[in-house]
Amino acid sequence: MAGFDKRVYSYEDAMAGIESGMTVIAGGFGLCGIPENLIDEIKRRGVRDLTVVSNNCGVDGFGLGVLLEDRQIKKILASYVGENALFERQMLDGEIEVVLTPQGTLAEKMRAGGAGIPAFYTATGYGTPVGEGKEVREFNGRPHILEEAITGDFAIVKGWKADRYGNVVYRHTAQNFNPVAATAGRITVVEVEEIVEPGELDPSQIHTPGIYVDRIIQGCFEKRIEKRTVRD
Amino acid sequence: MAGFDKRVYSYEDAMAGIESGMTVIAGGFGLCGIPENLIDEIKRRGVRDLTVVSNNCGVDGFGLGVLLEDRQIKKILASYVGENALFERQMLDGEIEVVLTPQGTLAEKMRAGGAGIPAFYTATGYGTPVGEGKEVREFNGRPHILEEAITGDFAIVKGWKADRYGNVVYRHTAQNFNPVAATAGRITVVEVEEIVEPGELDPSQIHTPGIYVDRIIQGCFEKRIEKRTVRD
Amino acid sequence: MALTREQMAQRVARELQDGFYVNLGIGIPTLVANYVPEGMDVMLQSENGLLGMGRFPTEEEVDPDMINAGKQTVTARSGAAIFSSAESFAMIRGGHVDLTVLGAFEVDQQGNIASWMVPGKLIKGMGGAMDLVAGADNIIVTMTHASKHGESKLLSECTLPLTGAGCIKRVLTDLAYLEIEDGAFILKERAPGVSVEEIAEKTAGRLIVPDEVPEMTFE
Amino acid sequence: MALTREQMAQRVARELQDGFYVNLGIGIPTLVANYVPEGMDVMLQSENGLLGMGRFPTEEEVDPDMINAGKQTVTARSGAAIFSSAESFAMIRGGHVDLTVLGAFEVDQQGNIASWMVPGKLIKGMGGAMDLVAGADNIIVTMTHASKHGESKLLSECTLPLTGAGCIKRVLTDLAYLEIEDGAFILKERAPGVSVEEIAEKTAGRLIVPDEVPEMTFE
Repeated sequence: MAGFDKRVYSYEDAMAGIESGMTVIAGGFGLCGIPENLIDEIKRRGVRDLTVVSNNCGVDGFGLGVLLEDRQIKKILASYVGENALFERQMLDGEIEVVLTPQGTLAEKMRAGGAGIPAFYTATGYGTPVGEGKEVREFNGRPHILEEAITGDFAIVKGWKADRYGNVVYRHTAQNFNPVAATAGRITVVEVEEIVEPGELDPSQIHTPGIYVDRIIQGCFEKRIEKRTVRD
Repeated sequence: MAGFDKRVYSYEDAMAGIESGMTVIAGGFGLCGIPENLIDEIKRRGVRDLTVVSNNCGVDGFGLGVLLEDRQIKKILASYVGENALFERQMLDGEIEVVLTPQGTLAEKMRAGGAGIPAFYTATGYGTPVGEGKEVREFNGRPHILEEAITGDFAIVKGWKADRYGNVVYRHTAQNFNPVAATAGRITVVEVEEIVEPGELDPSQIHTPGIYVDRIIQGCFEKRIEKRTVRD
Repeated sequence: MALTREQMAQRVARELQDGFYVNLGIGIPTLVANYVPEGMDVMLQSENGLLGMGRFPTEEEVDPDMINAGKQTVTARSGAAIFSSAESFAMIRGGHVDLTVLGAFEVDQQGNIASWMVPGKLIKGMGGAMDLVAGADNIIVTMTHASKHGESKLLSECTLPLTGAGCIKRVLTDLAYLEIEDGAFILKERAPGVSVEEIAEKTAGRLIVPDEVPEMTFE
Repeated sequence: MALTREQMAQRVARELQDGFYVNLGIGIPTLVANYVPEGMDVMLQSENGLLGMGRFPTEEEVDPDMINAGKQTVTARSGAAIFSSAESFAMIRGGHVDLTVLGAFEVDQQGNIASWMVPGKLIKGMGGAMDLVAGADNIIVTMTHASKHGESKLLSECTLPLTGAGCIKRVLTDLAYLEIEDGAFILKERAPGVSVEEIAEKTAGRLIVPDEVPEMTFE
């Protein structure tokens, strides 16, 4: 069964093949469900001129924010950035190109990329700067804009549990962009908290079927909280 | 919590509001995971001129096949029909209009209908009779055709377990078209084998979130097998 | 007197109906959850993938894997569902959310809304706002009627880049509740003690004032 | 001699690689599963929503909720995943399946395939075939080289309505294994005891015959 054993045992192996200039799709929302260690490995490797596709860009010193320190990101597609002083400076200085993309459109572009749908129409963004230069067409009496799919050279994903076949489940809202990101990578790498034996995951309850996954690695996670909010 | 208690206690209530001329989207693949009793209720009501959207059309005397007996279906969108003598006769006699639709395109049209995507491009069907009359556009050097979303006045769905909020899980491959059908009905009715208490279903493991569901009914199912195949 | 933030939330809460799925934006919209009428149940959708958002957690319950769209730690209520961002926005874009409440910088008489970008200022992004306004039939915008400098936010035409075009039908400000119809704001209710004249003066867009403009009441 | 159905399946199975996700159509393609080489593992995808299709069930295991795309009762192997039709075709359309094997009525030298419709005959539908041929990079068509009446099925141009355009690169018939390149069939292998002349005679499309055309061997 070597053919379906997707486990790797070092982060170096997990990100083998990543090169400067590549497009990396990352799961996560804010700091929740982000592939912390895969990001750190990208930093360690020092690859540059990356195009990053991710809902957010981490914070100073954590998450995708660490890739800003050595200016590894050339361009980012995101819906919300700038929780992050370094990011703001690089954006204002024109060192990083930012393509702001509505959150739902971003998710759908990843889903479309994975699903072999090259483009779709959506009402989201019509009449706004997002719609500028895009084809407009009316459906059901309402204008829509054409949005194209996204795929990446790599997708980096944070799961909860996986089996060696690459079947993955996510925990709570750490799911977010991870399942769609996982479908859209030419090489999809998933880091998880626990690798379980095949058969332990209920086949009907798998969020990401193994067919989308190329490499699985078990890691340890800090899981930093961005806005700790409690009730009395 | 009356507002989210979607249970109904008779099939008459479950299909209340269905009228002749409406579009009905049905889950199921072959005879697997079909909303048997909801179909029977449509038969009982005698509504006519229905447009049915379903991967298949049942068999003689079971599943959607029963709606053929009194000529209740005017038009059907399906990927594979005619396991069914009555269907063949009505098709050949021109009594029923059949729009053959590739299986994946059919699923994606339902998903798009539920997801507010009015249309999408796909390579499926390009250069075939399915592509005739449809817009062709090249993406990534390959021609694609434009396909439009489907929504229905009703979606009829067969689940395994649900809570009263309408959160549904499916069992094994009885899932098939059901989750996408569930998203695409103006009124979505789900019949299940068991209604459980809220909280019994793991929130991260719900196939159809309750927001898509209007009515839930617990029923008994024959679950007829179309091709019983066993090994020795 | 102008409504307080709490009163604004209270007024919006009157638009809730039992069984509504509701998406509440950051700020005043979030407060609406505190004023759900007794005996009524609504389900909160958070666009990062949570239907059935519960209260904030206790210290013991805090879980970094359970946050809302504002990135705050939250809990899930019984009967909640959690799903991917693609599924979450399928719900939103597909019009399955019954009511969306969000803030704005400007709204105009065509129902356009500007809420995400002030040119020259740092742009952080639209997040899910463009999807929400494009997907919902039923949106209530909450904002102050005028800026701190007294400039109206209810305009004949938005001056800032739009979040969505022609999608807003209802606006609650600190001075009034208005509906947008046929290219005009229709003054439906006024804040207690606020005169129609004051509202008219602070509304730059076309304003239609019916014969009766009831005053809001709060307990 | 022409290959038997079993030999055709055996020959196709040589195209399998360890770790391949494979979709097998009805008929001869289904038989391929019986010839997976020792020590190699492949995962069968069934387009009704099952990745990791197992053996047929015993009488006791038969479950009406567990079928394959041919509507046969099946089992799921350990490590299987089950999902919706939309997800299943996302996999297929998105090119995630490594190998697709399916039957056909005709294939032509442009890589067009006709497999679902004979005008004048009853049309039952294309099922998932159009999605499969449009989605896979790697398709092997299995069919007899000629019809019962001796008419070639490898044509310069398909006569029947297409299932997909320009998507077939490999064909295994009962007489030969061929690849399609630049508008021609390239004869790669011939069935044991079948001459190049016979294949040429039964191939209506443009055929390129290399100097060496090895004979297939079977144990």
